[in-house]
Amino acid sequence: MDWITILSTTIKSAVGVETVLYALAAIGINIHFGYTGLLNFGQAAFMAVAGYGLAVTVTVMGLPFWVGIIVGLVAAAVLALLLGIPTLHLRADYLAIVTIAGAEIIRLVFRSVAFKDIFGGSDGRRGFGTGFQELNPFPPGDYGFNLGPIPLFFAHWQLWVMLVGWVLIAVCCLIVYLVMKSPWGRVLKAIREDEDAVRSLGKNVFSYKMQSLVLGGVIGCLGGFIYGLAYGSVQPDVFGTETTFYLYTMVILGGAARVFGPVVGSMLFWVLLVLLNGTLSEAVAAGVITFIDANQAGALRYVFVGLGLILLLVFRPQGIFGDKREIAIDAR
Amino acid sequence: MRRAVIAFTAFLGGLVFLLAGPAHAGPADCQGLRGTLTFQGQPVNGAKIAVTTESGQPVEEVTTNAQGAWDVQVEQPGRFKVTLDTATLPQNVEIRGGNNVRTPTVYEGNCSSVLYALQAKGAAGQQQGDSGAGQSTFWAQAAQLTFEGLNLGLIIALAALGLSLIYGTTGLTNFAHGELVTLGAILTYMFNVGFGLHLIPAAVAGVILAGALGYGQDRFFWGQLRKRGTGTIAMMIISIGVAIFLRYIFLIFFSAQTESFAQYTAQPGIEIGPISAAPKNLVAMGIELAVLIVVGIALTRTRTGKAARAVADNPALAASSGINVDGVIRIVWTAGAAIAALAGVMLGLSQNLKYTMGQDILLLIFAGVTLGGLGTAFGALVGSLVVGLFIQVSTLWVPPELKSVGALAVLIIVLLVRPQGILGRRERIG
Amino acid sequence: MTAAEEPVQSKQAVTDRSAHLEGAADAVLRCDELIAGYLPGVNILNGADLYVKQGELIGIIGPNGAGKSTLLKAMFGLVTIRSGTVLLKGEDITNMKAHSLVSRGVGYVPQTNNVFPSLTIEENLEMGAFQVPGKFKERFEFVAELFPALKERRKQRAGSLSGGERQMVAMARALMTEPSVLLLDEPSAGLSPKLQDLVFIQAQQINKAGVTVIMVEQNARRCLQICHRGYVLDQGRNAYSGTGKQLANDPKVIELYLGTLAKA
Amino acid sequence: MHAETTANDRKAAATAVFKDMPREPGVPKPDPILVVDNVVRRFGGLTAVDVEHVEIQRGAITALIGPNGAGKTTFFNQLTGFDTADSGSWTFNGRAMNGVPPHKVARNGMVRTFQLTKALSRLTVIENMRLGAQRQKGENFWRALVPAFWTGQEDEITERADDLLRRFKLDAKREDFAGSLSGGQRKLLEMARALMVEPELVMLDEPMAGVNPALTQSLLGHVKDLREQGMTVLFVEHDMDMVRDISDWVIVMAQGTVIAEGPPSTIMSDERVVDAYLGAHHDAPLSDSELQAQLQDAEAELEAEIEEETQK
Amino acid sequence: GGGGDTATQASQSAAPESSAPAAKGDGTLTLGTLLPQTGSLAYLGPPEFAGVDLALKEINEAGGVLGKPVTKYDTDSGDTTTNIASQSVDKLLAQKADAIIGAASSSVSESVIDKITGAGVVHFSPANTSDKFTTIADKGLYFRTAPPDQLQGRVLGDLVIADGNDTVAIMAMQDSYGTGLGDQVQKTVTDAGGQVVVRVDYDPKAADFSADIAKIKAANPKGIVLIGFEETAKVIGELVKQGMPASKHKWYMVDGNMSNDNFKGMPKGTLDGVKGTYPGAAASDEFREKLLEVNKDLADFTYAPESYDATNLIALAAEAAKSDAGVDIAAKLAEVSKGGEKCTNFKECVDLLKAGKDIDYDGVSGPVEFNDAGDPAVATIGIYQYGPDNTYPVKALEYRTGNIGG
Ligand SMILES: Nc1ncnc2c1ncn2[C@@H]1O[C@H](COP(=O)(O)OP(=O)(O)OP(=O)(O)O)[C@@H](O)[C@H]1O
Ligand SMILES: Nc1ncnc2c1ncn2[C@@H]1O[C@H](COP(=O)(O)OP(=O)(O)OP(=O)(O)O)[C@@H](O)[C@H]1O
Ligand SMILES: CC(C)C[C@H](N)C(=O)O
Ligand SMILES: [Mg+2]
Ligand SMILES: [Mg+2]
Repeated sequence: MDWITILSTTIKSAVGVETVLYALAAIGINIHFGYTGLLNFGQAAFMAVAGYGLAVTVTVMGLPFWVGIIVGLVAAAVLALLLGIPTLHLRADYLAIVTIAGAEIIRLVFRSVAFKDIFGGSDGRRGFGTGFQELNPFPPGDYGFNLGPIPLFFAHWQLWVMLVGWVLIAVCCLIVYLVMKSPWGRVLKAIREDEDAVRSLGKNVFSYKMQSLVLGGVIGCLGGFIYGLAYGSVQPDVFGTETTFYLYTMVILGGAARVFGPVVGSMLFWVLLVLLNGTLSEAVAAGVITFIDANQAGALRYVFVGLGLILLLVFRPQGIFGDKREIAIDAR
Repeated sequence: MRRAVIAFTAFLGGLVFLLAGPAHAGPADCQGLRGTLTFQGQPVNGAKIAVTTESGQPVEEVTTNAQGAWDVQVEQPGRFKVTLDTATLPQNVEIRGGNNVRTPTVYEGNCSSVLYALQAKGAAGQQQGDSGAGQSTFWAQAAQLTFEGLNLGLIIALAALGLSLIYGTTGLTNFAHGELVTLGAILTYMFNVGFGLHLIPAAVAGVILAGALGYGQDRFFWGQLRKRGTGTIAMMIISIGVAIFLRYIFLIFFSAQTESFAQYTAQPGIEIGPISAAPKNLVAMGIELAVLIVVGIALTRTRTGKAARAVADNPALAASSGINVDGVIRIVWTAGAAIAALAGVMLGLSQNLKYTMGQDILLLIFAGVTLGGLGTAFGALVGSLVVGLFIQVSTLWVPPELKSVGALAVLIIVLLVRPQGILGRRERIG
Repeated sequence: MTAAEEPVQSKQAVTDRSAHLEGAADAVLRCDELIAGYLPGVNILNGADLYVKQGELIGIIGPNGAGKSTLLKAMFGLVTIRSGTVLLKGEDITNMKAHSLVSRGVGYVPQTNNVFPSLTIEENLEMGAFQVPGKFKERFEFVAELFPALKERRKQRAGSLSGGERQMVAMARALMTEPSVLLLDEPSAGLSPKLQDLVFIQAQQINKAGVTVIMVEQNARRCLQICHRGYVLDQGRNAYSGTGKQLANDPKVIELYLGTLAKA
Repeated sequence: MHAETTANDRKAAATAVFKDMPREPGVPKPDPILVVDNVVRRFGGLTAVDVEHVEIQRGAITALIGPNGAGKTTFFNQLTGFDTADSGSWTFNGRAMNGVPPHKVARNGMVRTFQLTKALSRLTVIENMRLGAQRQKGENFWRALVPAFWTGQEDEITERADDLLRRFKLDAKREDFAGSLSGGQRKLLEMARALMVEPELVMLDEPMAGVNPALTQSLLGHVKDLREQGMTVLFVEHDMDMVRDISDWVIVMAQGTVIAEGPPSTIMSDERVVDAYLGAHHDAPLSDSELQAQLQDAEAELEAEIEEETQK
Repeated sequence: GGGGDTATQASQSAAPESSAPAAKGDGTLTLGTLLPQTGSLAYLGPPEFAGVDLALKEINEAGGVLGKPVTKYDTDSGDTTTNIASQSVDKLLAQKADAIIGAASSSVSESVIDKITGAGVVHFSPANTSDKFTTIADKGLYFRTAPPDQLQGRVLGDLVIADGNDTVAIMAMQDSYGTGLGDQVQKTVTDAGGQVVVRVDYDPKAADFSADIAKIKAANPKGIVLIGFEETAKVIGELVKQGMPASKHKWYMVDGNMSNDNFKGMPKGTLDGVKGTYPGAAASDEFREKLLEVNKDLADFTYAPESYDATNLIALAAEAAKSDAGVDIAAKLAEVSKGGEKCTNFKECVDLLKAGKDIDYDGVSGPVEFNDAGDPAVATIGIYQYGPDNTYPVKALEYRTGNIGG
């Protein structure tokens, strides 16, 4: 078993681009779900419109990279408005379903044959990252260090994406921190508990929910950018409901309604996933595990993801940072 | 007289063609254009065909032989223009579509075929009357799609009923419900293909086993969670974990391939008026409807049914009324899982099996339940039928790959107007 | 509660448990030193004692948040008891499930959330008679006579009822079975004065018919007027106990728990 | 606090206004803060509210009483925009309010509480209170980002909130989640939170149901104080002692309509009101002897029944 | 909901913009396979793996490449609905593969080509037929032994016309392969006088195809061209159900769905008379037997010759370049495929090379002569026909050889 590689990929995954992009999207979910109680199951759509906004602007319309970013941001904000207007009047469980539906509509349109010329069908779009990499201050090469025998290196372009990503995470966390301890955040949290009560106190519930949806959506869309830039491509199926489910896993893992919850959740999620993947597939390859083959090993780690999520919620429902008291209050 | 001659030569020609058949096999030493003119199954002899190059340079002019065949060899590959002289066709015959010019390409070392479809002159109606025909095919297609919609809608309704039962009683939005559907299909597949049971007993066994597993799930898992006082949102997220867990377990054991049951695959359809349906679909729809109605009535009329709704409203109060809350929930889980499994079997019967089959329709199930109004059994039926119909019938206007978009959009629109769903009731305020 | 309002040492104050132990000897239902709570580490009941004898009507009063409802819930198996015992006719029913208590003849009307909102009034009452479905018709007639409003509206969903109407449904639901011990948590709250009268009279009548009743009330004065014995609960402990009259006239009790408004 | 004289002034003023007012439904008031016309709300075949005309006097404490299901809560729902009336119009401070969404109603100075309480469970009691305050600078997203904008105001709000909590005996629960309060405590929080809004008109839906009588008494003092501060109070209550004690004027609803109006002293003896609502114990709390009589009646009935049973 | 592995992006992903690093051979030729073990092409995995394995066996028996045995890592390519392929490539790159053989599906190849070529590794597909690859930016590192679909489309279109289908339906899966091939068939049919009355580009992930088939039914075509992968079984079920069996309408199938395994469960005669095409010259029985020695369970042989040839070509190019670096191999690939002394297996060819001769490898799948785009210039398409038992014989009805260019 190649422990060096396993450890190296595992450690790298703690700060890698997946962690970054999922953390950003999860911060958005945390604003929606953790603080406002909006069961937004369409977060993947925010990532998708951002990624596609960038991709289509650059590849189809031939405009520069930064225009693509603006288009993506605007698209996310518009999506929030479009999704919000019909859904924000709904009860939490209805909202969940409608947001999934909305997100799926978007994914289906992106992957449809009818709009293949724009969105590229199920293959998606690629080749729009040049503008971003041109801004890369790191000269080509690998950067990193050896931790004992374990090499921890990132290519220059990866490092650039990660740098930008972590700065974005820091900024987003700061915003969430500031805003959630303010009266604005208090209104959101109150809405989570009982909308009518908040209305009776003279707050415009719809407007606050919308603000929350836009804020979380725009932050989530940053995750979509990072995806597009890190992979140099966008495919519709990456932005399916399963992605949103993983985001929820991360938020809960870290602890809902905690500033750093989603970030830590995302780090943990990927570390565990990569570690499991490395260990399992190595074990199969090395013949340590014989009852499954290499493909099944890939599936097995998702079995563990599911199991992990279950056990976590059963034994530490408040997540890593959460407050046990809060969970014990029966929300009904 | 002439007819008879033609018929005879055609027969002979056919014979020759058949015998000569093998000559075609293998890389034919052929570089040019060829074709055969037939009218109502009979070869058309003596029709004139002119071949020119793309720019109009004449290449060759030929007439069809007794077999209706013609053949032009060319020296240089490229694009050609082929013109059929309509005047040389028999009097009552014309080219379908009217255009007598073809522009095929000849590739090096290969012959390209050229086709002229011929029809009786009077039959122009077929062409002209296109709009009329279009109308009737439109309605035929609409009818077929309506049937497909009902077929799908009933399957969704069945799955939705299971979901709605469990949601209605425990307040759990079960994202693992799709996997319960898959489970039923896979268990049945196991009995059917693995153990070689005929599909019908296999389905019975599968559904029963799935029901038992549903019971177990509640007894050893969800019930324990309830006991710990786990909240509904937490449970919902847990169900996501369960869904992922089960789905990948299926992947490991069932593999990612699409499979079908040993019986009733590719069952030929029978024509019923404008629609054609496989008998298996009709039987399945009958079973689905029966189950839906029976369970729906049981829920509103029987004591256990009412108790289930009471538990849904307020478990503590239900217990205070002397209802064995855990018992009721366990019954609901058993029934819900069994019904979901049955839906899985039906789905597998009509669409084949895959480890994601349940997950793939989960959203539609949710849409059905939501559209009808969360927690009402008949709402789930109505909502699902609407979803099913919309999905299929909308393809009259939208590309099929976007068919779910229509249904989901309807969901959103209905909820805009009726936030509580079609059959749902508004909550009282204050 | 500030320190000044700590349970006062007076002749009724239950500092030692001798009175309780003595009285509880032949009780139908007795609780001994109950400790219970919702959140881990926070006890709401801090050793509450209570007993009821056969055919008694007991009132429990006390400030908001004293733990009165918690006490009832604990007896009825809806809140986990952390220590202490509950005995019903000598049988230990500590932490027994609610539905099995119902089959042992205990009835309970919760303070809040006491109807099934999505069921109709009739179905609510049917649920009340869940364990004796055969008796539904007969009991329904009886209850409908008490609250005629319910009979008219039998097909209306309880969720759309007014606060008071719900309270009627809740009360009626408990009367559907003929329990031998009835726990009532603020049955008169939210009812019109006319119906409040009805509730108190009913409670007494039921009691006269041999049912043991434990009643939590904020309508404290009326409660003490009709009950045989009363408990004052404060901070999860018994602060006072005595006959209804005794308590109603105890100046300390009046000052701290009853107020003088009604007399004014 | 206010000087004794002012206090008496307001009370006196209110009494004076109502002294010679006709005791009929819909009677006009000299200075109405709220005027309601023809409000109708039907649920299916049931007409829950059908109020022709009602005026609420500014600066007074008005009680709204009526049997269960009379439509009081529904009426509140219509006025505060939580439910849409089938027809009707009403003005608050001369401004038409029909069709105005609830949060705007509240901002205009008309705040209600809920009969079935709505505690914000996973917010602490103090946060519940703070939420009530109006025109908070920090409730704007951009300003929220810069604490300097709002911390000063927050301190003021907290001070006010603490003050109210002390009065409502909730100060010990300040840092607890509202979801962990008992039924009565929730009622108290509900009312205290509404007062944080500092409304012109506060509409309390059975504020004292389930509240300990001793505490009720002290809270009534507070409500009277509110009147002295110029606030108008409209409240629904079934506790006649309370109605008698603090209300200046009583409106009686039954089956959706206003059947009577008048000062508390006289309204309690109004025949219709006694019939529809009060029943036997109309003008005074039940005395022991009355109770005894009732009991005997009941007993007799019971015995008769038992006899019947045995004879069968 | 999303594909199985949407969140599975494992760590290293290639920057499409980075230029190919300089060659650094390590002396051992390392091959990676990226072929379908799972997904909608999984049934074509075994013949492809067998082709590679067979070639590898012969190569190593003949002494390996550059004096060392060739090493090989097998990975799964999944299908486009998962991104298993991208992980597999990461893994192969980490294992220092010099050339990657795969993927089968054009769409999958497209999704990883940047990653592979960006790492300076040869990307060699035995089965990609989408014409996109002719023009794709590949830094000169992409090759294939399968002919672009211009040829198959032409042959299939001509077949449809020759069978007298004046009205034709095309039901094509929506990806670069399906739409490309569909377009080519459509063009051929239309030019030759047929009418494509309905064209349905479907989502291969769709749960059911009833609406798509209803569209086809409404147009009532004589011939129905089915272009897709494994989901064709579902499509056929639906065709039969909606009353358009092969006995009434002529069905045509293609390399992506011609299978002896996938339709076995269907009632006898369901596919009777159905014709289909796939690339590859008539392979000798001997070759087939050798394949069966490698894997005795083979039911289909599609793309086994192409895989075999691909492996041999890579090995020969490495020998010719005297380097196992991807870039060096790529530089020699065209050279060993044409213009020189003809040879037909590794041993023969490598001996010629060692003797300093210029070679022209002629493979089992055809003469394999690479043009500038890295495509074979000439190829053969076989036309097969199903019998009543829903399988087709190994011998084609007819083989047509043609130049890709025309
Ligand atoms: N959403 C609704 N659907 C149907 N009926 C309703 C609805 N809301 C209220 N009602 C009915 O309207 C009537 C008035 O109810 P409302 O809550 O206003 O009474 P109330 O005067 O507040 O009574 P209480 O003193 O018991 O609180 C009741 O009979 C109630 O059943
Ligand atoms: N679900 C709960 N979770 C946590 N704490 C609770 C819960 N319910 C009640 N409490 C706490 O327990 C204490 C006692 O509550 P309980 O409901 O028993 O009071 P009560 O005496 O019935 O008061 P009231 O007269 O207001 O109904 C309260 O201080 C409350 O904070
Ligand atoms: C294996 C083959 C069916 C693959 C197909 N020719 C493609 O390019 O996608
Ligand atoms: Mg209580
Ligand atoms: Mg009310």
